[in-house]
Amino acid sequence: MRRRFLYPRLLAFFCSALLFFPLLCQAQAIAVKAKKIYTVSAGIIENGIILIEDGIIQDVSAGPEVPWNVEVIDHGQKIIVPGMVEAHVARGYDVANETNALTPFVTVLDNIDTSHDTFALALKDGVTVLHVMPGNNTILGGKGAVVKTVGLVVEDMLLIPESGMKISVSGTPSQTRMGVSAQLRRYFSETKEYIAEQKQNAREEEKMVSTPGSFRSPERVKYESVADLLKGRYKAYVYCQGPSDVVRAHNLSETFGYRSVYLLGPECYKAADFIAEKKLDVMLDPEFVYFERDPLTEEVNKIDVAAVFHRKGIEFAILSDPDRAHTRSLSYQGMKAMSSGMSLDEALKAVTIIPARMLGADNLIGSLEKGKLACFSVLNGDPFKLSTNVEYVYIEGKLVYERAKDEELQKLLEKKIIE
Amino acid sequence: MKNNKCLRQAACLFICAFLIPAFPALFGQEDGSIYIKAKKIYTSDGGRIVTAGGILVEGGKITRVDAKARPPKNVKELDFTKNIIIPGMMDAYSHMGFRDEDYDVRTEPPPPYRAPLTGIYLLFYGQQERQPSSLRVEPRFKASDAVYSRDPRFKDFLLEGITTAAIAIPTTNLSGGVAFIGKLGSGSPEDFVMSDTAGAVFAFAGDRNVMNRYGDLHKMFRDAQDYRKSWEKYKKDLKKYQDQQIDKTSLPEGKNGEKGSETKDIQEPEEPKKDENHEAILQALDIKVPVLIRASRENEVQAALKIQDEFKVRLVLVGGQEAYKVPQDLLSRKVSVIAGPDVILNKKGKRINYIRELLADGIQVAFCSSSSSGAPLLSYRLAYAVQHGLSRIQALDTVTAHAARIFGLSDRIGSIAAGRDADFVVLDGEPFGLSTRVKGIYIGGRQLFPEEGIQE
Amino acid sequence: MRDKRLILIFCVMMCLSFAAFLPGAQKDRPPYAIKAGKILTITKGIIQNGVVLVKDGKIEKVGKDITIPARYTVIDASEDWLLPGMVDIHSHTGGEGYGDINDMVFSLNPGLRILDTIALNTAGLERAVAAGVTTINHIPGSGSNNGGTGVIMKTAGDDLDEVVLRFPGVLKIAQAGNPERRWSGEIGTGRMGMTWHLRELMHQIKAYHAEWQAYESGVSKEKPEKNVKFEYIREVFDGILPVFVHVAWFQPVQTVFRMYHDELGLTNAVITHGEFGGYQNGPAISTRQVHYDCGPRLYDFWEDSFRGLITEYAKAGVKNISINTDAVGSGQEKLFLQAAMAVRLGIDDKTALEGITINGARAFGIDDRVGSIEVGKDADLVVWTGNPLDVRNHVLMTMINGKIFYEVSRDGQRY
Amino acid sequence: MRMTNRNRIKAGCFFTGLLLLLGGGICAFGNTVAISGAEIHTMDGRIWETGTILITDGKIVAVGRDVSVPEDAEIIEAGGHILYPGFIASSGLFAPGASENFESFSPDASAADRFDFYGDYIRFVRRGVTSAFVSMPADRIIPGKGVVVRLGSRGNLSSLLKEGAALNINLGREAVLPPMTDIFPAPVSIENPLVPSIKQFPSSSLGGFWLLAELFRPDPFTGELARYYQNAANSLKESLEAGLPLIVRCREAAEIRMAIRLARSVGMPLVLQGAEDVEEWIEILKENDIPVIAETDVTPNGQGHSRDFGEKEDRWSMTENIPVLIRQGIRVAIVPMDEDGLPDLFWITQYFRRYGIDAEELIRTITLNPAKIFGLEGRIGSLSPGKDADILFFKREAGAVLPVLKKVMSQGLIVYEE
Repeated sequence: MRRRFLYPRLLAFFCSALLFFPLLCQAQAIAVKAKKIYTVSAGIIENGIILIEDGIIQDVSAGPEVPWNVEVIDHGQKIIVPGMVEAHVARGYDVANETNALTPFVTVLDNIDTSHDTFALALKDGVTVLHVMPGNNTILGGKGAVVKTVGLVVEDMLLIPESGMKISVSGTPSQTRMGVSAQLRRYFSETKEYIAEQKQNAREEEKMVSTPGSFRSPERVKYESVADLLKGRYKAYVYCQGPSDVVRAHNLSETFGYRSVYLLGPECYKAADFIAEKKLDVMLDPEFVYFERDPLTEEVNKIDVAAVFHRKGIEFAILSDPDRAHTRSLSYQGMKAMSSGMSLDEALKAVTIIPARMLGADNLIGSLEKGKLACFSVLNGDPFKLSTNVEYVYIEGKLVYERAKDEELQKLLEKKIIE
Repeated sequence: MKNNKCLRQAACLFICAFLIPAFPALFGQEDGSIYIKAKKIYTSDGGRIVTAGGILVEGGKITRVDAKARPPKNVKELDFTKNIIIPGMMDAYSHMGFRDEDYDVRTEPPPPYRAPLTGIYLLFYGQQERQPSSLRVEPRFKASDAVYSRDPRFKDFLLEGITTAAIAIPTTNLSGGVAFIGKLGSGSPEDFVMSDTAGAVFAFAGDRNVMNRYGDLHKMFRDAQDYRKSWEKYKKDLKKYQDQQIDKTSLPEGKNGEKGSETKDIQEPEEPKKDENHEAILQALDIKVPVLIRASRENEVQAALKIQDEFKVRLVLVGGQEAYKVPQDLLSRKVSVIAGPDVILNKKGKRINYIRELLADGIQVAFCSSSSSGAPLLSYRLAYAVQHGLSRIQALDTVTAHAARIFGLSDRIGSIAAGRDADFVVLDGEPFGLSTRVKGIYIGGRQLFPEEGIQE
Repeated sequence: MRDKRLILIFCVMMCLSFAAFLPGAQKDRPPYAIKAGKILTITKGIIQNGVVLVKDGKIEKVGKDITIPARYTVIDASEDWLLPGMVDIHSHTGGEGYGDINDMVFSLNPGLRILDTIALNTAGLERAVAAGVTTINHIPGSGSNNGGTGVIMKTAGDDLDEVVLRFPGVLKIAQAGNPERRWSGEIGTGRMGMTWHLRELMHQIKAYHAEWQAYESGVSKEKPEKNVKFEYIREVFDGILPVFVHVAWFQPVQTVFRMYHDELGLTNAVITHGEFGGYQNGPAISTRQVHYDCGPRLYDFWEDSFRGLITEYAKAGVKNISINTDAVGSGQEKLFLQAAMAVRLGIDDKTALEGITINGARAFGIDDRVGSIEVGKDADLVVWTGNPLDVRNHVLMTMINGKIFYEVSRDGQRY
Repeated sequence: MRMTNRNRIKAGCFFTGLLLLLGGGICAFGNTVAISGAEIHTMDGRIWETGTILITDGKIVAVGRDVSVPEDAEIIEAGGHILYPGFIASSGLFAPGASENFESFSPDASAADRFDFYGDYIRFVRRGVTSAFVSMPADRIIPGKGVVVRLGSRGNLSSLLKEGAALNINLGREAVLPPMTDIFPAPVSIENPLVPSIKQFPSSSLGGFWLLAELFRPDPFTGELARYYQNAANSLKESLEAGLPLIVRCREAAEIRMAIRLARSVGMPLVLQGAEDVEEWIEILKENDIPVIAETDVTPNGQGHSRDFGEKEDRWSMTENIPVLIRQGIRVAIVPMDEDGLPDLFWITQYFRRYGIDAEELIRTITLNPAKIFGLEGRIGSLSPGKDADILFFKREAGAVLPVLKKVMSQGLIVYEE
């Protein structure tokens, strides 16, 4: 079981150890040059240059004058696209969920295994930012984190420490939907009481002499993270298996006043109208194809979910397939999206700026423009083509992946030759 | 509960009433001849319908069915000119008189226990799930030995106009023992059992794995055949041996005594063990009784047909929901079907009246409740079939003529014709009408229910 | 309820008082003068043909040409080597064995004290003495996230308060691996829950400690309520009491120093085991004040290569690595074999010898008492026939607190 | 504080209903339809041999022999047809795997949270069942509130007719012996900072009834369980204030007594479900006008072999009670014991004609009676002005025993046609 991850772990470690540290003490300003630059925000720039200082993009344009002391990296005929962003990943750790159904207080920071192959694979694919979240099997799963795909210690990877609360409104193995909803309602209203109490206590403490280090009563501690959710510190990421769950979840968030992003199961295409009407933030299930059996004439209809949403004009983020992450990477999903009718531009948006917006990080990542982090990948062809490879990946202006030096890849290729 | 109790009391009283020998005398049973005039008579005798006709009953048998009522002299007349008469109905596969649980061997494993709680779980549930009732029904078992002939529920069935039933042991086993024909309403157990070997019952349905059930059944039959062979051999040897004994005694003693010593004497063959199971199955193999195999899905039906091909038994399918898919195979083998309790199959959105399908293909179809208490629904369910395209006469045949023919009793019951038992039911409306009620029931010419018998 | 509490508090006071008595030297012990062919002081280099004077259970003098005063019993080991008693900072040998070290009903047991289960003169300890191990850190098992508190003790002594070197010795934590075995519907089956659980505990202890500090320093007037469970482990946050964490795998090891060092600001966390790829954290550990204690598993079959753990950690720049046996009941005597094994896996003799003597002592801040041959330290001295890392050699004499507890000539060879 | 929360929750729930109604959007707005020449059985007593029904915006405007039809109206010629109101299934789960609830006492759980409004219920609709009471499972003492929905089919969304139509209570054996817990209840402490997520007290009718009584007291009990059961008690209070009917599923006389006592003590309208032993209580039912949701096991279409095993001894008792109850003038809503029988609702009711009960009266048990039980007589259950136009078009056919369903109209739209 664990052996599978050993090699990538080692690799991730070496990648980071060899590349990351030396680069720390290197000239901070660089300029990257390429034939084509897809700046999702401002169209395509031919023969453009990206000026980077301390990992922040200073300028992206056709011909800016480069200061004499800035080292220019020329990628010649290659093509630059912004680093892809995956808005929900339930991988990169050992155990996805606690056995207890209500654990909102736990955080995935305690779980992220920086040497997990998830990150190495994502990097190879040109994904620079992942949103790591607890799994779908608990009602209140815990807090997630937005991380870059390179780093030794979690803090090195960290972009947003407490990025959201994982909620699952669909029935878990031991719970039916009504139980789930009822428990959520209870938990939320209890939390509201808790918030009220806190306010009360605060007022009282002002009056009396404050004692350093207030002792936290164990049965109340658990409410704090949900309290943060209700105060709007972060969004809820709600897993909805069926269409009715979407309505239910939306209704719940309306009732208790928190913002949410919806992680849709394939059947949710039925609720497309509702989603369009309410303008919900949604992420599609990695499986774009849904087979439906007619209750009457047991015929099986095949539905292209992505196409349905696209036709309704709904913006959505694309996710990679958790089970087959090796084969169904994010770029592959992009190809699938294009095959179900999206244009290259839209597909690119669906893996860069749209998820960035959902994560509330569109001021940092998601496109190549002034002031954002210099996270991008250099391709040898247009994105979302089977023939295209990721040659280099830059994160915050530092070269963190190089295809030529990818040992694992080399091995695989050698094997191919032998066969 | 209470409801049921009073029901039972009523029933017991009622059955006891028959046992009073004086009771029949009230109806002039001495010469035992009545003449019944009726508005309409469904003699399910080739679908013949007699309107404004009459039936002559002598000594519990029907002697005459005439199109125009001409009652003979000095015979008690019964006037049902407002009513309709049908033959007594037959439930072709029923468990009435049994309590199912006792004979049902549960094969499914106990539900999964949660590790930490096994103890508590057992405390509450564990016991009954843990040991299923251990009784395995064997081919030699006879339903007639186990049936509770005074089950109060018989009254319900009789009320529905059901006068006869093929009764089998309710079980999910492969072998269901030997079914028997019960005649309801006849008080004493002796004449309750009409024939105690109606057919050997087996079940393919109710088990996912048809293959191993087929295999087991096949083996049973094979063993039975071997058993028969061994007995034949034994008989032959015994014959030889006895002859030799006779020779020995007949030979003259003395002069040429060495002659006797030439013929080496045969040992007495030792007799093979009697095995009732094999005996029971041999009954079926010798086509003395039909083989009833419960088969619903198509593959089960096919398996049953294979058995029939190999052992040339008289096969009757019970259930047979999907038999309509292979009508020719049934026809060519003269296999008949006891359908039910399903009436309509939902397949791919269409509603298939498979009884009609089968009848249309010329296959003999009887209808059954296949439960210990579902019999009262018989006519109701047939009404549902009529709603979906079965004709009334066809529907009636399934519970009268066809049923009787399948069990080879057509000379006694199943239709209103000369020579048959005088079992018939008087209705106040068309049969299988939902508001139709039973006005009277006659068994062997004896009136069981006058009208007020129903209201109670 | 109330009186039970009082009793507990009383116990607490008692054991605190042990700590108070301990430095009290053993006045009645006869003074010794040990002539040794070779003295490995570990910290102060090697002395050929030197002499060590022992008085009142302490080391009085160490040197080359020392005039031995009168009425000093002379022990002549001029053919042999003299080493300090060995220190094992991860051991369960102090008690009767398995039965006593785990309570697995709850996942957090800050109240449990291994002190109550110490048993002296057991076969295990006798063998330990016979193999030159004089100081061990006897701790609860890792069946639950927090097994209780350990005790640092000598392997032999006349009575308990002489044996106990420090109580509470360490706060025992177990993260990943063993505690995940507990079936439970409560949190803690995953690593998120486990860590949250422990973090909560630590925060509560911290808060409790802060309250009392405030009270004692007179910042706040009203007296906080005593909590027996927290009372004698609050000094974790004074930096006295080490947090001793059983942990393995890459991610949990990382979690440990992130939580205790980075978040809670503790400089006295000890990572023990740290196997199965934990060494990948080497670079990060080397930049933090976290002690690494290696063993009983000294190697990893990592991917396709076989590598020594100490070598890997050392390569990444981790200093002051100690070696343990993690012995339960018996097996304590094998400490020097562990060291030999470490050498075989690619470290030099000096590092190995430090690993089983002074490094552990430093990690616990008891290097003023044990771990090397220096003036003023406890007289825990062991006479070897030769280099202990050579398995052909054995112990001739073991002295603890200036008293001889094992002598081949007297007791015959025990190990 | 809590008050406002509760209101918010309520608001939320109502919002769902509203929203799903809109989302459904199945009623034909703006147009007028006239069904003429049909034999109309308005279940409130009138029968028109040849009448006309006028429908606007999916609601019935006028019914009668001489109804003036506006010329712009679209006319449906229904000569020879018999019109009934849409049938109402007065109990059913309508969801696979929804057979267990999460706690013994969860009155704040709602069937609306389980029902799939996007599902296709053509199986029921095409047999005349246009609306249904989605009930709560029978394996807990207070499983929660049921809702009444109009079943959608073929792209029409199902829509909520009434949120929180009734509060289900089960007094049967399976309810007081609920499925096993995941976790042992343990008190809150440092070692165990979380309240265990599932509590399974009680495990006997003794404890069950006691706790039931406690919870229904105006001020719920205090004690160490108080905090845990607070939620239960609160939303129970709500139900009391709203005066929801209590649908109590019970079998034996003792349980029925318990049910009646309970309803008396809190003054909530009572509805009995199951209730095999009801005949002892008929008098009380009559004088208190307590309706009964009668579960019968009569099915026109048998359930195959395996189903017939392990029957109860008094299999027939309830089936035989139904005619008795109807004759006694008690409001009865007939529903099959087995949910698979729901599509055959019409046939199941007609079975009881053999007891000499009027067909009209029987159809009332699946139209007007349930509507009254769930307080929806203003919207569904009969063909009278102001009600939703859920209309079934039957036709008599030669040879057929009963009229055949040809068309189904839901809120003025034909949703199924043969």
